[in-house]
This record gives sequence, structure tokens and C-alpha cells, in this order.
Amino acid sequence: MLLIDHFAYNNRFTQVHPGEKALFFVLTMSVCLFLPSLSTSLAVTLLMAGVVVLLAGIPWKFYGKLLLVPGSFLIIGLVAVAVSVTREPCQFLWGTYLGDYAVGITKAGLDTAVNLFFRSLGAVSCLYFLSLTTPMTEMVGLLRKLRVPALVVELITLIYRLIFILLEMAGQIYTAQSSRLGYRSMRTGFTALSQLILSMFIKSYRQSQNMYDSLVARCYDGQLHFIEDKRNWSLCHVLVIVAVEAVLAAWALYAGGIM
Amino acid sequence: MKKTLLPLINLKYSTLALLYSLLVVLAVPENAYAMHIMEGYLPSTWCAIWYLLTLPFFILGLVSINKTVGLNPKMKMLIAFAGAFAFALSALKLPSVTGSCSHPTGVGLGAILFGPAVMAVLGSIVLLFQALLLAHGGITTLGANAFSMAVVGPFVAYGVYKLCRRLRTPLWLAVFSGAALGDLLTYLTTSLQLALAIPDATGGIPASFTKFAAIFAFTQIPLAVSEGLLTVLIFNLLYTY
Amino acid sequence: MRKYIIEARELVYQYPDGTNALNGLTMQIKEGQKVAVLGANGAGKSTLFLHFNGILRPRQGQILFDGRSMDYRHRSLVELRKNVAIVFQDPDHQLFSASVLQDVAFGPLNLGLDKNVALAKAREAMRQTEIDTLSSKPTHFLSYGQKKRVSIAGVLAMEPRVIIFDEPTACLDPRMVDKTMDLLHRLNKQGKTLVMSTHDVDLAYSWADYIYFINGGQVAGEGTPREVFLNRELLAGCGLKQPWVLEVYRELIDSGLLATTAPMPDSKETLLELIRNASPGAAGVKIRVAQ
Amino acid sequence: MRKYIIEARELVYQYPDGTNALNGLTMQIKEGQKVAVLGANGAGKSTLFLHFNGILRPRQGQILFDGRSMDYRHRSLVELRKNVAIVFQDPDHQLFSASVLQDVAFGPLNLGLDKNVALAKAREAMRQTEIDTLSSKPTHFLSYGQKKRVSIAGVLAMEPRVIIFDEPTACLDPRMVDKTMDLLHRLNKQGKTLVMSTHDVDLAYSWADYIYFINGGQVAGEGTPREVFLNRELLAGCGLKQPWVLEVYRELIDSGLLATTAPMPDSKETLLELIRNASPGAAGVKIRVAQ
Repeated sequence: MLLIDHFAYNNRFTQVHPGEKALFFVLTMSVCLFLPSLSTSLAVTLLMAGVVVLLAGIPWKFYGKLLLVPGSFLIIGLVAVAVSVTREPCQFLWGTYLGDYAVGITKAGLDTAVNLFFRSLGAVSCLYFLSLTTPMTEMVGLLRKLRVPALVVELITLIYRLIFILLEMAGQIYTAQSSRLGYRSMRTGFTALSQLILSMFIKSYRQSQNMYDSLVARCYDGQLHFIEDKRNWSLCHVLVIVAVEAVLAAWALYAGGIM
Repeated sequence: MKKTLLPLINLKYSTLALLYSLLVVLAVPENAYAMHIMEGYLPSTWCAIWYLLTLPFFILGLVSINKTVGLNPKMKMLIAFAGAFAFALSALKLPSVTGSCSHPTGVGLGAILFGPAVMAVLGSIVLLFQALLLAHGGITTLGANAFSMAVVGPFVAYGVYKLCRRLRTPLWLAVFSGAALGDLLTYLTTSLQLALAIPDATGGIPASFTKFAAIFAFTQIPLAVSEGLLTVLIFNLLYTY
Repeated sequence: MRKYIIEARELVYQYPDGTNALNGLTMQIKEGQKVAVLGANGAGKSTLFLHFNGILRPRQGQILFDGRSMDYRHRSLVELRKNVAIVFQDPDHQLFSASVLQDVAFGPLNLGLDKNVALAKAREAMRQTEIDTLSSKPTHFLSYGQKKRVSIAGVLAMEPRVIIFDEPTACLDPRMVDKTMDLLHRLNKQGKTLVMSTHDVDLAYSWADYIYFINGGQVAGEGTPREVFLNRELLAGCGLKQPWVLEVYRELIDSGLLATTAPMPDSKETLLELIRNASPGAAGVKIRVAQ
Repeated sequence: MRKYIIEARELVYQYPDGTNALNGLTMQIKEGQKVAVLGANGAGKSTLFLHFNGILRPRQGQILFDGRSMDYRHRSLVELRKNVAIVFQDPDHQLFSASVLQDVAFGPLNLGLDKNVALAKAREAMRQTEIDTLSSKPTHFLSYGQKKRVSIAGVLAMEPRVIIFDEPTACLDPRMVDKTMDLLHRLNKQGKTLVMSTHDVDLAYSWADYIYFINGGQVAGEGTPREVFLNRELLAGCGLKQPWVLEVYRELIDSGLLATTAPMPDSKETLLELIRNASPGAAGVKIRVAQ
């Protein structure tokens, strides 16, 4: 159902220590945010695309589609930032008048918008690297090591598992409804959808009760104890990561300077 | 030299951005207009500020959950289910027939059922999952998104609901107003966050806020209404059983 | 010869994560027949069924309904789903309305029928499945067996020509299994084509007119029950066993307790009758003849 | 005589909505036995099982473990749940973690064991259930059969003395049923007491040492498989059938193909052997003697 999740468990980095992946994510993201410039953003985007597609082995078609996911937000944002509305006369690269108001694109607005666009793309690439190569079960381990409160880690663990139970349930109900022509038209579709959500709500409530019983049957005392496979840091990996980040940071300083 | 080249480069990059936009429109027409600020959209300072502003509410929520669970241990499972439910709603690419697909957030329902503090925790976790599993929102912008969706939304929904109850309005109206206003305030907060981080080149923060709010209104006002209706439906059902 | 009502030609289907679910599967179902589809979990049965009413669309190959190839346009899909209905395995995920009547009427209402007509069809379906008394009950308070019957009624109310049952007897107690199989027999008598997947070789053996074995997304074997179940290699390859009726029959023949001319039994009842008729006297005669 | 490890005495339990689930049910389970509990859906089996490890508390009556009556204090509950474990029917209700290892180690960790000890126990349980290779896969990518095995491993890792299986073979394909039953045999060999509910009379007949029939929240009949399954009235009352092994055996005896002295078979294999040994020669001799 969730393909990002699928690839997180099926890529060439599954045996790499999650800490190393997190380190790479954090450092690259920092360069992207603290040393922002067009060329830095592009470099980060390309670096991450290379790592994810060539090294981790995620199909490039899927990665390409993924890059389009935040598209609608980006476009809206881009328009909002680039376009200015003003009463005062102003230097527009392109513009028109609507009554008293001038609507148009200023050079400053365009600069901001384009910078923003590529910074976002770079940052999103970092996020994708993390989510496509690091299974959630290992991220939970990381959170624990970062001293996130036990209750939060516990909720994350439970919610992550339950998400898939609910999605499967929703998928089955949706299929059953479609095969009885539930989404044939707007009108029937709305009825069917509200029924789906309602019945999912009731069923998930009941399932939460059942699951609680089954946990208690195994001596659950209100606290999850965690256990995980030991995995060793690889000095070689860390050195490569640090070297790559150093080059990246140097490039960022040279090309963009500190903002 | 850099200065003189910049407009040219920008032109090239603008074309790139435009090309990308075209691709988005062609390739993912059913793309949801999720109201999460995406990764990298806020500068680092604002990321930190919103994280810090969310933190006290998050801690308050943890304390509140601990208290609830202490009284009834079964509640932990139920709270987890509510979180998974909220996520599942946002992950379903549901009615391709109904045109634009809206994402009910479930924030209002959760706030009325569990209290707004609990939702600060639950909402933040759901946002984390949305960033990691659905590529909606981001890690650096998690603080900002949590503030609008998991703090402002629930507290407004809860406050409006309580106020309506005190004014002795019918239950359905209280639930509806709570859920719908919660959604509206969430989206206004998001617009404000964006405006603060990216002021308009000529009109500053107010102009920027007006622009963002106006653009998002197209998707967010219908969503607020449908969210209100759906919450009423679920609430009625809960009362029946 | 009866014509084919559903045909699947060289279906290939891949899940989004890249695993192949169907690998060039070809199947032909004659109108009015009772067809059983057997295979291990994950062999591709459910995926196949979802192709039969257009929920899934094959990557390659085609589905033919009533001789016409599916084109997956809105109108054809509505037509197909009206005529080919699926009763899913888990009734919990098939019922989604507040009351039983509402759930059963869901399909007919979606067909765009008048409310009264739809309700009448729903009531008739509930009569056939013997759940008339449950009409106003909320669906989530029903027992498992009741839910199963409601889910069948919801499909019957659409009056489809083909009904597909995904493991209709799973998790039911023996009495409910009998009732369900009775219902299936009655539906077939009314002229409906039935397709059923099951893990129960004994049930399939005595129920089906025709049997398909599915393995790895392909048809591993097909034929009438008596043909396919004699092929032990095929059975072992699909992780299935011989029906016990056949096993006992063969043992009886091999050990000479039954004459080699005794016809192959098609159910427990005929086997028991064979044994009854082969009473000592008869057996004695045969032995003497043989000696 | 072996002592009783679990006793239920006159249990009465009412659901919150007022329906009676158990009506004075009394049951005694001997240590090391394999006990099958049969009954229609809704007869009260699952409710009974939830009493066996203290999830539900009876309104009247009592549960005894190892001869001591349950007092439902925290310490006794932990003690009981450590020793009596349930494998629930739907593995999705039992698996709470996406990490298989985490889920299997859940029980031992709750018992307060050291992490390394818990890890060792989890690994041993995963070895026994043959899921060692799944350890790094998330729960939601597993097939139904694999989930089932993980849920069994999670219970084994606690090393309970009694394991209760709620319909362990439901929805599994024949190959997985065999594997599961093999595992159950091995566990019993290790000295564990096993209680299983099932709808499959054939399975119960050849597997169980002792059988309980439940009907309407009460014990409707009990005894060894050969005793209880001969009582046709009792079977009909509980909505159950005779195992086919018995039916065929009786028919063979009645028609004289088998000598009346032939021992009652306890499984398909022994029945087939009986038939094989009653080959024409032997039958011929018997017939002559009889005449």
C-alpha cells in the first residue's frame, strides 16, 4: 500500500547502521538549510538522487514520481511568492493592472520564489533519502537512543503497526463497495465514503479492545519494553559521509556564501 | 560577475521550475492539496521557533495522556488507534470519482473526544508519519505543522465546542462549529507561518499572508465544511451505540 | 455446448511493489456451471477474482464477459459488476452500513433502482439467505455466521448472473457450512454460475462440476473432479491432498473389498452406499468368482 | 493419575449487554493432555479461553490453576498468564509491533527477564516455529500463515505450561495446516498441555486425547474421541458431524466388509491400514467362518 515503506525494507542499505543514515541525513539537511544557495540546493538534489537511485537501488521511475508529490504545494507556494499585488507603482518584470491594483512579478519576488523552490527540492530529497532507506522499525530505535520519552516511542510503535491494519481494512471495504458499484457516481460515492469512514471507526474501536486483551494475555503491564538487533557502526561509512559532507559544505560556501 | 549572471541563471531556473509544475499537473492530477508546509520551505530560524512553540503543548499532552492511561490502561490502545485512524484517512486516495479529494483531518473529532492536549501529541506523531511515509510535510517543518494542526486546530475546536455547549446550542451545531472552525484556524495559522517566513517583496508580511490565505481558501473552506459534516455524522453514530 | 460466460485470457498482473501475482493465467467458465478454484494461500486466487469484476485491470491479457472483451470504460464496468458479484472471504470487511437492510440494499440502490424496488430486492435476498429477522439489527453486532449470510444477501440483491465466493466456508461451523452449501446449490438450480475458491478438497470434490488448480499465478491443472483428483503429482505440486472419499475408494478397490467395476463415488453418500451394497454376500460371490 | 492443571468450576459469565455467554460451565484439563473444544460459533469457546488466563473474570464460579483457586490479584494474574498462554484466532489482533523480533520478545520482556535472556528465548521460539528468516521483515509484509506462526512464537517464547489455540487452522491452506499440527505435536511431546478449539471434527478426532463439546455456554458432552463421537444425538445437538473415519468404519463393519473385531481406527492412516489388511483372502476366510 505505502510504497515508500515497502522500499524502506527493500533497498541495498537495509544492513547499514541506521545511525549512519541519520548522520548523512542530518548533515546534508544542515548544509541545505544553513548554507542556502541555488547551486547548493541543486548539488544536494543531485547527490541524493544519485545515492537513492544508484546506491540504494530504488527504481528511478518511482523516485521521479515521488519528487512530484509535493508538487501542488510547491506550485501554489511559488505563485504566491512570485506574484505581488500592490497599489504603489513598482518595477515589474511582467505585470498588469486590475482596477487600482497592480498585479505582477517583481525581480525580487521571482528570486525568492526560485530560491525557495530549489531549497525545498533539496530538502525534500534529503527527507526521501531517510524515508526510502531507513525502515520505521529502526527509526524507532533511533528515537529511543535520542531519549524521546518512552510514551511517545510506544505510541509511535503502536500507531505504525495499526496504520497498516487500518489501511488493509479500508482497502478491503473499498473493494467490497466498488464491486457493488458504490463509487459509480458522485452521489453514491459520497454515501459510500461516509459509510466506509464510519464503519472503519467502529471496527478500529473494537479492534483496539481486542488487541488490548491480547497484549494483557501476554502480561502487558502498561509499558512496552524494547529490544532490537545489535548493529555495528562502520568507521569506513562514517569517514565517507564526513568527507562527502565536507566537500558539499565547501562547495556551498564557495558558490553561495553565508546568507 | 556573479551579480550580472544571476538574472540569466534565474531565468533558466524559472523555466526548470515551470517545467516541473507542468509535469506535476500532467502526472499527478489527483494530487491532494495537503495543507502541510513542505520540507525546506521555512528557513532554519523559523523551523526552530515553531518547534519551541509546540514543545510546551506537546509536554502538556504527554502529562495528560499519562493521567488518562493511569486511570484506564485500555485508553492507550484507543489513543493509538485514533492516531492510526487519522493517518489512514489522510493516506486514502479515496474517491477518484468525486474529483478533488479532500483530506479530513480528524483533528476536531479527536479534540472533542480526547481533549486538545492529547491531540498535540497524537497530531505531531501523525504528522511525523505523514512526512516519512507519504512525503506530506517534512521533518524540519514538523514543528510549524504541528503548531497549526496539532495545537491551534484542536484547541480552537475544543474551545468552540465547549463554548457552544455552554450557550446551549444543539449538540450537532457545537460539533460542527468546533470541527469546521478548527480546520479554518489551522489553515489561517499555516498561512501566517508562511507569511512570516517569506514576506512579500513589496507588501511585506500582511500582503504575503493575504496571498497565501486567499489561495488556500479554495481548497480549505470546502474541506472545513465537509470535515464539520463528517464529524457530526461520526459523533451521532457514537451517541447511538 | 454451453457458451463461456467469463473468460480470462493470458492474464498478467503485477502488484505495485513488483511481485507478479498472475503469470499468463487462462480460464474459461461456462454459464450455469459450478466451478471450484483450488490453490495454496498466495497462489493468486483472490487476485484473479478481482479481475473477474473489473476491480483490477490486467497488465496484459484480457477478460471476456459473455464473449465481449472488457474495455474498462465506465459503462462496461457498471455492466460487468452488475453481472459478476463477489462474496469476499471476511464478512467483517464487507459490511459497512448501520443496519442489515441498508447494507443489503446498497447494491440495488447503486444500480439506480427505485427505492421501493431496491428494498423489495433486498427483502427477497434476505428471505433466500434466511436473515429476514435481522433486518433492523446493526451489522457489527451480528455473529460471524450471520455476517456471512448478510454479505451473501448483499450480493444476491443485485441479481448477478455469476457469483464468486472467496472461501465461503472458512471459519464457519459445520452446521453453517451445510446451510451455506445448500444455498449455493439452490442458487445454481436457479441458473446462476458459481465460482468458489476453497482449501477444502473434500468439499470441492463433491460440489464442483469443474475444477481449476492455481499455482504461482497460473493454472496448474483443470478438469472434472474425477479427472483432476486422480493426478497425485499435480495435487502434491499444488500443496493439496486427495479427497478422502477417493483415497478410501482406491484402498477398497486395491484390497479387493470393492469390485474393480464399482463406479467412482462422487460424494461421501455414494461411497457409503457402495460399501453398503458390497455386503458380505456380494463380496463373497465376487471373491469366489475371482478365485 | 495425572493431576488437573486447569479447572473451571461452574463458570457463569455475562456480557455487558446482558446476554449470557457461560452458564455454569465446568471443565477439567489434565497436565500434558491434548484437549479439543468443539462447538458452534458463539457457543462460548472464546469466552471460556479468556477466563483461562484471567482476561475475563467470572460472575460466579472459579478458575483453578495447578489446584489453586484464582484470586485475581496482580501477582496471581501474572503467574497465571505466564503459565497459560493464548494464541488468538486472528493474528492481526495479537501482533502489535511491526518488528517480528520485538513482538516475539514482548512476553519474555514483560516477565521482567534480562534482555539477553529474553532475546535468546525469542530466538528459540522463532526457530521452533521456523520463522527465523522473517526477523527483519515488518509484520505488515507477512502472509497470513506467517503472521500466524509469529503469533505462536510470541506465545512460545514465554514458555507457558499450557497453550490455548483458538482455531489454529482456520483459513490456512492444507500445507500450512499440516505444518501447524506438526508443531502442536512437537509441543505436546515437550510436555506442554494443549487446548484447541476447532470446527474440524476430523482433525479433533485424530488429534485430541480428550474432547469437550460446548453448547450454549455449557459442557454438552465430554470424553475420549472414541467415546464422544459415537454419540450421534450429542453431535447433532451441538451442530457437529461424525468424523468421516468413524462413519466409513461403521459402514464397513455394518456391511460386513470388516470384521466386527476390527479395532476402531483413530486416524485416516489406521483406517486405510485396516482396509489393506482386510484383503480379499482375509475377507474370504472371515466370510466362510461367518457362514
